[in-house]
Amino acid sequence: MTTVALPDTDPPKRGWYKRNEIAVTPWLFLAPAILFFAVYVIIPIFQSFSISLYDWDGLGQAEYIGLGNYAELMNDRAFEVSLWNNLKWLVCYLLAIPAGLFIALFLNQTVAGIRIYKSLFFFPFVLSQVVVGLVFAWFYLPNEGLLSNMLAMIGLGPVNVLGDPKLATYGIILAGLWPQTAYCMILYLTGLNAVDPEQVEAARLDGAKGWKMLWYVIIPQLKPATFIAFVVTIIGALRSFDLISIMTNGGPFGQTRVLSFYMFEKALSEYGFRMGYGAAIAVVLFLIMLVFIAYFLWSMYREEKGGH
Amino acid sequence: MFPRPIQQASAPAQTAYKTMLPIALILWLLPLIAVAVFSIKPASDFTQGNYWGMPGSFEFVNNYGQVFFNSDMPRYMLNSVLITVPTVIGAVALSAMAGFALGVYNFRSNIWVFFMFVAGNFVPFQILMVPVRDLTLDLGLYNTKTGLVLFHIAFQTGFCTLFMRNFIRALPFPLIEAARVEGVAEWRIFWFVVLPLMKPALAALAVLIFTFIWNDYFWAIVLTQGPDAQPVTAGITSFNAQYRAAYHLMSAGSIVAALPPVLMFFLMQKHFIAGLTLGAVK
Amino acid sequence: GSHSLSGDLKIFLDTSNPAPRATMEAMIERFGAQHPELNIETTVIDREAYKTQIRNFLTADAPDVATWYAANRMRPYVEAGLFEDVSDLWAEPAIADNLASTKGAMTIDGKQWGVPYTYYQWGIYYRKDIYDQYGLTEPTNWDEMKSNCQTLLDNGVKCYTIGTKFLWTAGGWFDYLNLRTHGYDFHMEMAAGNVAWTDDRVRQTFANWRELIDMGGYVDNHQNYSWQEALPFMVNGDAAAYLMGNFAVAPLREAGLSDDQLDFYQFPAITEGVALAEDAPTDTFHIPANANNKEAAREFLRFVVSADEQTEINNGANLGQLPVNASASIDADKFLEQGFAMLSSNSPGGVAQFFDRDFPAEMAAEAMQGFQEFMVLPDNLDDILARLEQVRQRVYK
Amino acid sequence: MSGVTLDTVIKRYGNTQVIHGIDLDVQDGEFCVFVGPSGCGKSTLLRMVAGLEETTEGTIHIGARDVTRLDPSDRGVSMVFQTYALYPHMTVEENMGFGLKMTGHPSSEIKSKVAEASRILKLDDYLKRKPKALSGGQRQRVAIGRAIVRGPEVFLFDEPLSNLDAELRVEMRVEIARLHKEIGATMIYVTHDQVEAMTLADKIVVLRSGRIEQVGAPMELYRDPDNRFVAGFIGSPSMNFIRGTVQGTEVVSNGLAHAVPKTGSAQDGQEVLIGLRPEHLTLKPGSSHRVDLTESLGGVSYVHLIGPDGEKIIVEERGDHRSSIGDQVDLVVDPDHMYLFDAASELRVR
Amino acid sequence: MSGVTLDTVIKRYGNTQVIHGIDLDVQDGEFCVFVGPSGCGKSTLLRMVAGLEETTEGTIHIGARDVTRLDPSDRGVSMVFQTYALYPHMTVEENMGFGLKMTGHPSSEIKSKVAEASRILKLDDYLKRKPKALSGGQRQRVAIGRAIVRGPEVFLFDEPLSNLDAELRVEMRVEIARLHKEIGATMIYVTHDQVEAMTLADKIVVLRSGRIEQVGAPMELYRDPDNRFVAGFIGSPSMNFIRGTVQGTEVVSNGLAHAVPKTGSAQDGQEVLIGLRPEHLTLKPGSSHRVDLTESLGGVSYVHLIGPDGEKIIVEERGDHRSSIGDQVDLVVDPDHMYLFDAASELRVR
Ligand SMILES: Nc1ncnc2c1ncn2[C@@H]1O[C@H](COP(=O)(O)OP(=O)(O)OP(=O)(O)O)[C@@H](O)[C@H]1O
Ligand SMILES: Nc1ncnc2c1ncn2[C@@H]1O[C@H](COP(=O)(O)OP(=O)(O)OP(=O)(O)O)[C@@H](O)[C@H]1O
Ligand SMILES: [Mg+2]
Ligand SMILES: [Mg+2]
Repeated sequence: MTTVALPDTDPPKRGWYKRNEIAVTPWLFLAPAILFFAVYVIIPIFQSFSISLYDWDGLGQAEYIGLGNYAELMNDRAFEVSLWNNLKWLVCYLLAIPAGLFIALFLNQTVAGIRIYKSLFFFPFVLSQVVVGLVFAWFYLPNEGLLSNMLAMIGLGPVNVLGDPKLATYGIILAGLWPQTAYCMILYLTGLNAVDPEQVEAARLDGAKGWKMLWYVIIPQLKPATFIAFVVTIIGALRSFDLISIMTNGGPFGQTRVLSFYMFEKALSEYGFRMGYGAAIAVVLFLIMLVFIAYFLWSMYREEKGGH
Repeated sequence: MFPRPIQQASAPAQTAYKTMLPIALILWLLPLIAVAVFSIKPASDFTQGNYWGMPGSFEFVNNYGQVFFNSDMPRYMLNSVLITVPTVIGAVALSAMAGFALGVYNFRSNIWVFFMFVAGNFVPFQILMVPVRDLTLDLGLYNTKTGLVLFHIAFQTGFCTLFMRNFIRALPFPLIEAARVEGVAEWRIFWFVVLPLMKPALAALAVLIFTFIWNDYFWAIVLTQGPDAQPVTAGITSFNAQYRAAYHLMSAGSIVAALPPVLMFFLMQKHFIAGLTLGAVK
Repeated sequence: GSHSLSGDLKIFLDTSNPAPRATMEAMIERFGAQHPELNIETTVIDREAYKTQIRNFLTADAPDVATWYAANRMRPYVEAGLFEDVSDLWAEPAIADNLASTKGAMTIDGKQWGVPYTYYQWGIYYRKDIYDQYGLTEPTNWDEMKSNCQTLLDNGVKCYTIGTKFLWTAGGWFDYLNLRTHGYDFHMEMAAGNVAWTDDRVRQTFANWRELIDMGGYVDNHQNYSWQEALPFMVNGDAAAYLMGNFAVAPLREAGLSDDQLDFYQFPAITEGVALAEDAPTDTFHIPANANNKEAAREFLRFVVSADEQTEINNGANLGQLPVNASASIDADKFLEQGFAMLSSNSPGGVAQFFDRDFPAEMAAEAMQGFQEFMVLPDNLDDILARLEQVRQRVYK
Repeated sequence: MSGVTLDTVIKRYGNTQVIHGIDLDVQDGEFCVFVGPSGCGKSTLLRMVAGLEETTEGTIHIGARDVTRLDPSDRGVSMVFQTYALYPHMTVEENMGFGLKMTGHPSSEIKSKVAEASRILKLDDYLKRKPKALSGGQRQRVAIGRAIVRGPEVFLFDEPLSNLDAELRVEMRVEIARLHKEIGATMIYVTHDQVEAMTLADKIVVLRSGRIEQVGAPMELYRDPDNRFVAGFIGSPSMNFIRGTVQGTEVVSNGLAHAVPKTGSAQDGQEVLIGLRPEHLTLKPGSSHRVDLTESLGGVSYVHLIGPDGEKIIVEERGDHRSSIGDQVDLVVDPDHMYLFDAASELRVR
Repeated sequence: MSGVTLDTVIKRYGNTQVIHGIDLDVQDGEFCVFVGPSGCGKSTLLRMVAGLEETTEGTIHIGARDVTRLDPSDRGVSMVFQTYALYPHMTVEENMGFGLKMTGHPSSEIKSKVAEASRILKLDDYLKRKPKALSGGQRQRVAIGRAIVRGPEVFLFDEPLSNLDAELRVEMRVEIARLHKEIGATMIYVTHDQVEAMTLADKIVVLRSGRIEQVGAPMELYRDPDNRFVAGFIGSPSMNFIRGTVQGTEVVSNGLAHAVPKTGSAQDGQEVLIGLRPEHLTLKPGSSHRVDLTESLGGVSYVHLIGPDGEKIIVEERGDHRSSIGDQVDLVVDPDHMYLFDAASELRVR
């Protein structure tokens, strides 16, 4: 045979890098990403914690006040309102999940042109929230808006959704649900694609039909899609900012603020000069999110362990 | 397949379904259709209260001409491009490397580094606002496209790394082992073996990040000001401030601003959806 | 120019609307023509955005000249040492003599921190044709104001348009109601934080306000609109008047109202014997402390306040506002003339800047939000005032 | 009473016809196996019986009922899938009881039926587990249990064992055979595995391209194939084919050192294929074939030969007699175990 | 010169030890097959030789070189993976030449080596195709080609055929055997397929739980297993085991109608297992066993018996003699083909 002549002696002395190639390479590859991420994400999180302990207008000297900002938050009505609104967002935004599932079921057919339909239904997700906000703001206009016009058709008086402190938040959430539902729809469409057809057939032989099939067989199998939809919806709900800023600017009289908006207002807006206070709000928001992050990482950790 | 293929249903049910489809679509896209119609209406329609009727006249050229030649919109659009494209390249490059490191090597802190990226990706980004703004100011990058790009790259890297790492994990590992047995250096494995295999993921991510960044509003207003550096999402609001209540122009402007990601979506639909479902997080 | 200037001069402007923008750019061009060696770079930023961004560019990448507002509104930057002390300019006779009336608004800690370039009256702009139609005249006191209003309402016309989405418009109403109810000094005491919001005198102001609200005097859903979006009510005749600054005239004219249809009157007296005082916000130029070319910047400030430029930039074709230089002449515009007359001869109580310029930023923000809430839900008054009082105690410490 | 009868059954997908008019009678209690190359329509036919595919033309009866247009769940059939198709989110117990639950049986009845089935399949210890926690064989047992619980008249299996490894496959095969004996229901079973077909079937249906090639008991097909396709398909290793020509009463062939007697109706001069099973050939020293490779499996070994025309022949050797690579040998043919096929039509010459 | 020598090789993952001190000598040019149940450590051991897993303790020599701590690429080995591991974005040619290209060989040399390998493997027609456009067998051939091109001293195969279907598996098996003959390199081959092991190996290594149970030529293991595990593992169907006791010179057992002579050193009174291969048993009418099931594969059939203690026995029958279900039979044991194992230690009693 044709054997390549390999030296029978010990191999030539290899450089440090060569000897440690497998150990070192990942860190070389990770370095730029970690650097960027640390500088712009990780360190700022801790900085925010630290800033939240100061009274600082962003211009002059910062004054250390310990937990003063947090103490003030406890009595801040606007903060309370924001917190409640965040809760509303969290709860109502989840409606995107069943709504997305519903549309996905509706569209999960193979008729001519269905691909176009699917992509058009998905369309709202691609739009900027700024545009979505504008569009819905016009939709809600108290007199001229399409909503009022449609209500008038069925004999109901005009309604000022965004001007009504009780309705405004829900109005904005509805606007947010539009793209979010589209997102969940896509997740479910791919989820439905992955449902084992043999299981559906087995269930049909078992006599499961319609709702029963959906409930007992399909939805349990869509669990991964549901999980993802849940995660992105929660994140979306807690990050909601653009829509509020565009549609009501927090109003009327601050009733549609959420934490993320309130902190922007406190820290960076026209009259806001309270970096420390804003940071404290951000920290609270972060702590809320931490619950979900922890949950997410935990389930991912479980999967990693289970998967190997 | 669930629900049951409509082909197996009765003929009336099939017809009903096929007529429902366009109706549902129109209802679903009603707000958007309204904007599209707004954007070709004359100003007089709005002063006369004809908000939702047929356009009084067809003002496509006028309205869009106004947007393109008589406002800062083109500049904002250009800014958006100059912000979005480098961000996409940067984030994808960084995360491809990081994803490779995390997906291929089993060093001890692997999962913790990975979790750092994941967790960072999920933080409410408001918590970064004050420090990042200060950092950008300190770097002298406030109100520059570079400042915005650097931040976006960093923040998106979290998400992209999650995505890339999972993708690489799903690649058959023997491919890498085969290359190792053949004496291919690690970085060459990345370049010649892994990267070509990641093409679908790269495409999906690029499309996805493109839309995310194009549509970003929050950071645009935190880190930039004015038509020098602001992207179109922020531009549209000042455009609107300028044309308060001129719904036809605002609509035209909004549509122009929304167009690139929409085009991107339609051209790269397959990648886009793959991206969403693979990465599965925004 | 007297001596030759060189280098770069960076100017930041917030005059983003088309007309003011053109005015300022033309003015800068004239300045540039006098100093050919000088390389001038102008940046115009959206007016609303400017308000949040000034902080950033003052600390980071400071221009040599920047627009801003007088009084309390400039205090944070003065205190943070971000504005240049320009008392030296105010010592020059050309400025000291001609700009004396605005010196107070530019003074903090006994020093001057910038120069004004324009100011404008506030007051009630109304549809003369509609008033005429229902036989109404310009009111001179509170009762007439209310009875006018009642007549209009009876005929299906709202008395006042307003858009409170961005809150500050409500501040204007509070200013006038408070100035008329208790006078300039009381208002300023409040601004200085010396009066509790729960004070009965404050309640009195709100009680007056409430009369208009309860009548239904304001357009519905004003919380949805910006000030521009509220203009069509007046243009269309759904509302008869607008308490606003003089800058509203231009868009109203643009929307098609002729000078026959549009007129102006001073906010009428409420409490007898209280001297009339007015809001006349002053827009200003400042030199950031971190500026590079302060010499050129000072020269630019001198140029801006010169009588000629003041006459030019404030005329009806340009800003359409009042010049700050006493030697400048006022354009032959019916609103400018009325305004100038009002401010110079019929404002014995004093001239205030505006609610959000006289009150500290945080107080102003909270208060204006409270005003909006009050205008929508007047029954919440006690709650609102209690809240504002809480803020006052913190803000003024 | 609950046999299955197909009457000129046809299946078309759009314009492509994949089942071409099949007539078939499966007796009550019979174990019928469909075999055939991949894509021949085995699964399609089975799924048409199950009602999972529509029948384009023809009728299907189960017992006396015409079920051609009935819903799957109304046909009284149960099906076991290749991939098990267990519901991953349900326990073994729930999986098995799901069908009864859906049809509204009281839970006490479900319980007893599940208990009965799990006894038969020895699944009692796993009732509370989810499928994930089961081995492949256990999963397949659960799938069968699920089929049993519904007490169907007919069981359908689509390659139920092909996802199992060799050892388990043998074990499960035996279990299915036993199950059939125990409950005696009609069963139709699709496979591409020789051994399964031979060992399980009462009746094998050999399909090719949507048509039946031959139907019969396993040993019938093995001993008496109708054509070359069936002859080559049944038996492992496959039958060897050698070209030959009928000359008088004999068949002569390059590949055989000596002429062999012709069988049946072969005509003088007819071109034929001589079919010879590896187990019916023996070797003796000679010159016509060369030993190319030998594979010894312990008790048996396979000798790969190259014939004079380059054709490959496999011969099975038993016991300790072993040929070595390179040996020159002749084939010894047992005239009782020899088949002739017409070279053109490939039909058996009987 | 380029054999492989393992010296008390140990592998631990954290605290779990999976390879327990293995000593093994693979001669130059030898074809060595690792078999054993799933999870026994076959792949781990192979990957340690390749350098893809670190060796915790012990040394590995290839030829005279200690390669224990060398990088995979410096060991002079090539590996063929179960999943082929072809680079999907490269053509067949590029796949085969990639390793050489990356290690800086001139392209003319690469070309000639690739041409040589593709000639051996008959891949010339596919050189420009991507792996996607190849069948499973062709892909596996490319993977082997890639291994050949580098001209390694040792080839390593990890279940290279288990992703192929039965027919192809047979074909590729023959090809690998031929390849080994042609290039004569040392090969180590992991499989769990009986047939592959028996037919390919010069030497079989039977592993269990990270330990070697027995090493030897295939027929050696078949004829002379060291213990019950090896006896049961090699041969298909598996050897039957019947409990018995040594009494004097005989072994008596419930499961046998008559005592059988003891062999070797069995002690009086010793509890033993009698090992009997299915192919070495014959049946006669009797009473000790009942025929539970018969499986006929054409040439051969397997009779499943239930013994007096309920134990299961499989007997292979050839020819036309067939037992029927329910028959009562006795086992006829050939004393020459009978193995005794100690019941406790399960070691062979020789
Ligand atoms: N939905 C379909 N549309 C068109 N043709 C189809 C469809 N389903 C199956 N076929 C075709 O019908 C034929 C029979 O397929 P079927 O699955 O019944 O084969 P099979 O015998 O079960 O094969 P295998 O052994 O591979 O499972 C094939 O040629 C297949 O391509
Ligand atoms: N990374 C690892 N960490 C811990 N244990 C491992 C790891 N890799 C393998 N093992 C264990 O080592 C043992 C041997 O695994 P190996 O893959 O070598 O088995 P195998 O004989 O190849 O099995 P198969 O036939 O299933 O391929 C198994 O028990 C396995 O669980
Ligand atoms: Mg099939
Ligand atoms: Mg293995």
